[in-house]
Amino acid sequence: MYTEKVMDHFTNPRNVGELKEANGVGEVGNAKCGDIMRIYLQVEDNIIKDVKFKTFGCGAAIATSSMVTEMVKGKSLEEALKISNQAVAEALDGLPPAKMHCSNLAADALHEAIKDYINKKEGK
Amino acid sequence: MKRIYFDHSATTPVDEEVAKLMLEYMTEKFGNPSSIHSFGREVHKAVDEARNHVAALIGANANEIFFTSGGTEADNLALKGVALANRKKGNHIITTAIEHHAILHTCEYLEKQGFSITYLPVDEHARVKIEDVRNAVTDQTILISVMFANNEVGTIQPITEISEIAKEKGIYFHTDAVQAVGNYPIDVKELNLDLLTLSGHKFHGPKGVGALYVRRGVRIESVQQGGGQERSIRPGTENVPGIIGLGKAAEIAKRDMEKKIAHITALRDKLTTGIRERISDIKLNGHPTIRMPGNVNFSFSYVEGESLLLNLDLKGIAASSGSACTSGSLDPSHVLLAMGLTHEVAHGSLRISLGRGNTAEDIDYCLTVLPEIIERLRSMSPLSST
Amino acid sequence: MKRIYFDHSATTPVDEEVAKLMLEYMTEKFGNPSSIHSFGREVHKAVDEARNHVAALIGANANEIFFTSGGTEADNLALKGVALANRKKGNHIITTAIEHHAILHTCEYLEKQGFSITYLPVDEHARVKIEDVRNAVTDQTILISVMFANNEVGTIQPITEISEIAKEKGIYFHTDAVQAVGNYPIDVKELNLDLLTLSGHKFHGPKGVGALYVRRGVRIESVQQGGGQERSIRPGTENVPGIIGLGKAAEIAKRDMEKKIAHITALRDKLTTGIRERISDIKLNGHPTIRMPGNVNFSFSYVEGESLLLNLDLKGIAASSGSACTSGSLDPSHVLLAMGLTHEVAHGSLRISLGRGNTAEDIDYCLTVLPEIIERLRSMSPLSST
Ligand SMILES: Cc1ncc(COP(=O)(O)O)c(C=O)c1O
Ligand SMILES: Cc1ncc(COP(=O)(O)O)c(C=O)c1O
Ligand code: FES
Ligand code: FES
Repeated sequence: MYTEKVMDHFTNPRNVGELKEANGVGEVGNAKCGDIMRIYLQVEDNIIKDVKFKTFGCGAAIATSSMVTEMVKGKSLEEALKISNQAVAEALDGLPPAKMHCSNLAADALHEAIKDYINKKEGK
Repeated sequence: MKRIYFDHSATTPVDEEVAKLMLEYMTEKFGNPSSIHSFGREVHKAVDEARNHVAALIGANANEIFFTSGGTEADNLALKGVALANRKKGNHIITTAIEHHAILHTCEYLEKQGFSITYLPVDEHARVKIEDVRNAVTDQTILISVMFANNEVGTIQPITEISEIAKEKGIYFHTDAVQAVGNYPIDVKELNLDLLTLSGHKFHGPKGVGALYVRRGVRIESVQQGGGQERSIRPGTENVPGIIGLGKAAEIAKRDMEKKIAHITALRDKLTTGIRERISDIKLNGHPTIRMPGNVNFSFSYVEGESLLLNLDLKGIAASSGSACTSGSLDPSHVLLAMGLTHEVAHGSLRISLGRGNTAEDIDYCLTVLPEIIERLRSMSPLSST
Repeated sequence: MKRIYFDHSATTPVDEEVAKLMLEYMTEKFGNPSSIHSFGREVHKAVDEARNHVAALIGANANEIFFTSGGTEADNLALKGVALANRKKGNHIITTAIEHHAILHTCEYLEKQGFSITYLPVDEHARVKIEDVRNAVTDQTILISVMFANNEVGTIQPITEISEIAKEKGIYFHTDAVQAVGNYPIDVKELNLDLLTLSGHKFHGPKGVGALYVRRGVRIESVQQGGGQERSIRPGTENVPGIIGLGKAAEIAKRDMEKKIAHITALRDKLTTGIRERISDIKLNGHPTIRMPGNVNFSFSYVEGESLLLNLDLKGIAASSGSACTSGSLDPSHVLLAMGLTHEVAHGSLRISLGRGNTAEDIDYCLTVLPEIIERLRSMSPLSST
């Protein structure tokens, strides 16, 4: 059902938890359909210095969350914004078709977190 | 790694003795029961004996048993067969919101054919209310179909009381007893049932074979057309090894019923108590006492069912969940929702269904592994405060 | 007493290798393919592999194969499923007078639902005439269903030509190939077929499992309602051991096809010649050359089929007949009557259907026993002058 990479990220999820010093937080999904992903960013000089996530959801939801945190760490915001849900799924060697729309939201959560960071910064 | 099977409501392993007998009816006694030569006659006789065993398990007469390709087909035959044969009497059918899809989707089909269906609600424990049944009856009602025991939460319905209403009003009563037959004592004559569905693979018989009990005198039409098999009610070359296997499984189930229920109930209570002691923020789904011996169903707050199942699977434990993500649909189990659970709680449900092969060690192992997994998943969950 | 099985068109013994594999999927690998845990996943994979084997046997893609409970169900699904899904396009279906009851009785059902059916006649050899097919087509025609090979007389139909007409007119074409698949080379792409029925127990697979091939793009509705199995076209827990067995039988059939046909054809010709040499006043039923390798069908004047079968059975030989008395109906075989045989001649028919396990010795034995029996029965018959 799931690829080896998905199972690897599912069993040993990277960067789980919260970031006390987060200056950008994004959340997508709702419990009605099953997935909630929250991404915490710590951005310094336009670079994502640290990232953590918390996810309520299926194997795919957890694996995509974990994968996206690995993909963005150390990247500039511009680079991070280019990461799509599709790219996350590809980095995991694919997801079952049924999961593509419903659980593959990690990049959306990341983008929400970046938006939150920018809004806060501009608000200041 | 040791593998523990805790998903007996989904399917069960075929009994060794059953499988051995089936093998014999595949390679040696392979005749077609419709043939008049000796190869056919010996098989015909064996099919009759299997019919006797299935009838005996539920207190029916052999000529009231019609073999089908499983529970789904038997449910289809019961509903469509009765609906079409009794259309002149009325077009109303009463069922419940928590039936298996074999019933619910057949009802939807019948709605398109002009039948009107009442889907009774259930209470928080998944029980139908007798008053609701009584109030739903109209002068158009020709059939009531209420499952014996629910496949997800194990709740057993007030079958005797519903049957009384049906008899009083002169309405046929069908029960989908797929989860119960072979795992719980049932006597169709005592319960005064008109039709009952059973399926082999839920009680150590083979997959792909089931039966519909049809009380003598019930008006029913065939749904499938073909040769004259099963007295033309269910045509098609008989699944002989399947039928022989079903018969043997029925014989064994009847013989071991009491012992099996005692064994499984003890394990269930040990597991239920153990989970309650070790894990907080949980909810037992289904009726606290009026439930199937082997069914344990809990919701764990802040946890999603599929990831719970996958984690258990990695530890060698096979269970199931009412989570949407395991069902391939967007919504979680219609049963849990009908019981009034919120989506979140329904998503976090775990069904452990025990079988005769499970042991106290299996339970102990589960009680070690499960709390750790729940804790880890909760620590990852944005819903949990920990 | 030695028993010789000459009734392979009725059913065949399950291959030992097939049966052994099925056993494994009953007792060890017993999971439900819908389950997401390891017990379910290993079975899901095996079902997929079986689907590949069945597809390969007939040149289809795996996603064009839908498993059913047998040939009868697949025939029902093909006809009703296409009829209901294409009702808006038209209400006319063309079939033949010599189809199996799984087709004929389904057509009668559809007639009650408002469809109009043309039953094409056949010639003295049980072949449909191409012009008849062409002339039967109307602008209401949505489906042509013509069997590949007849189960009683073995005649093979002009499938390629009928398929061409269907394509030309934009009509779906289904063939009931229950007798042929696994026993005769068939390629659905070469023949340009839209739907094809096959059944496991006719080629050393298990009873109670079959498949419908549905070309990608064909509009079809499910006939049975339930869960999402077989992409909702055929819901119900999969008959896993049956499907695994069907897959293995398909693999073996493909591998051994040429060898098997050569062996069986040689035996058939020996038997046919032998009977002609030894017994007079006989008639070969079916086409002299365009017929199934294993089918031998003779009518013996002045002799009734059932007594012939019983006499053969007493000598250890299992065969079948188109006699009314063996069918449980008052009329003899509708196939023989459609071919223009008189009732008397039809009553005296004997079908010997050979299989891969038969030997030249079996034929020799039959050629010793059969003439004696015919002679004895004729000496008892008031119809005979001897
Ligand atoms: C309550 C209930 N009804 C019907 C069915 C369908 O039976 P089968 O799996 O034999 O098609 C099942 C099991 O899947 C069930 O649990
Ligand atoms: C030509 C033909 N069609 C359909 C069937 C029915 O298939 P099954 O026996 O698998 O129901 C048979 C065999 O009985 C047959 O010979
Ligand atoms: S949580 Fe439902 S599909 Fe992922
Ligand atoms: S000859 Fe006796 S039943 Fe036909």
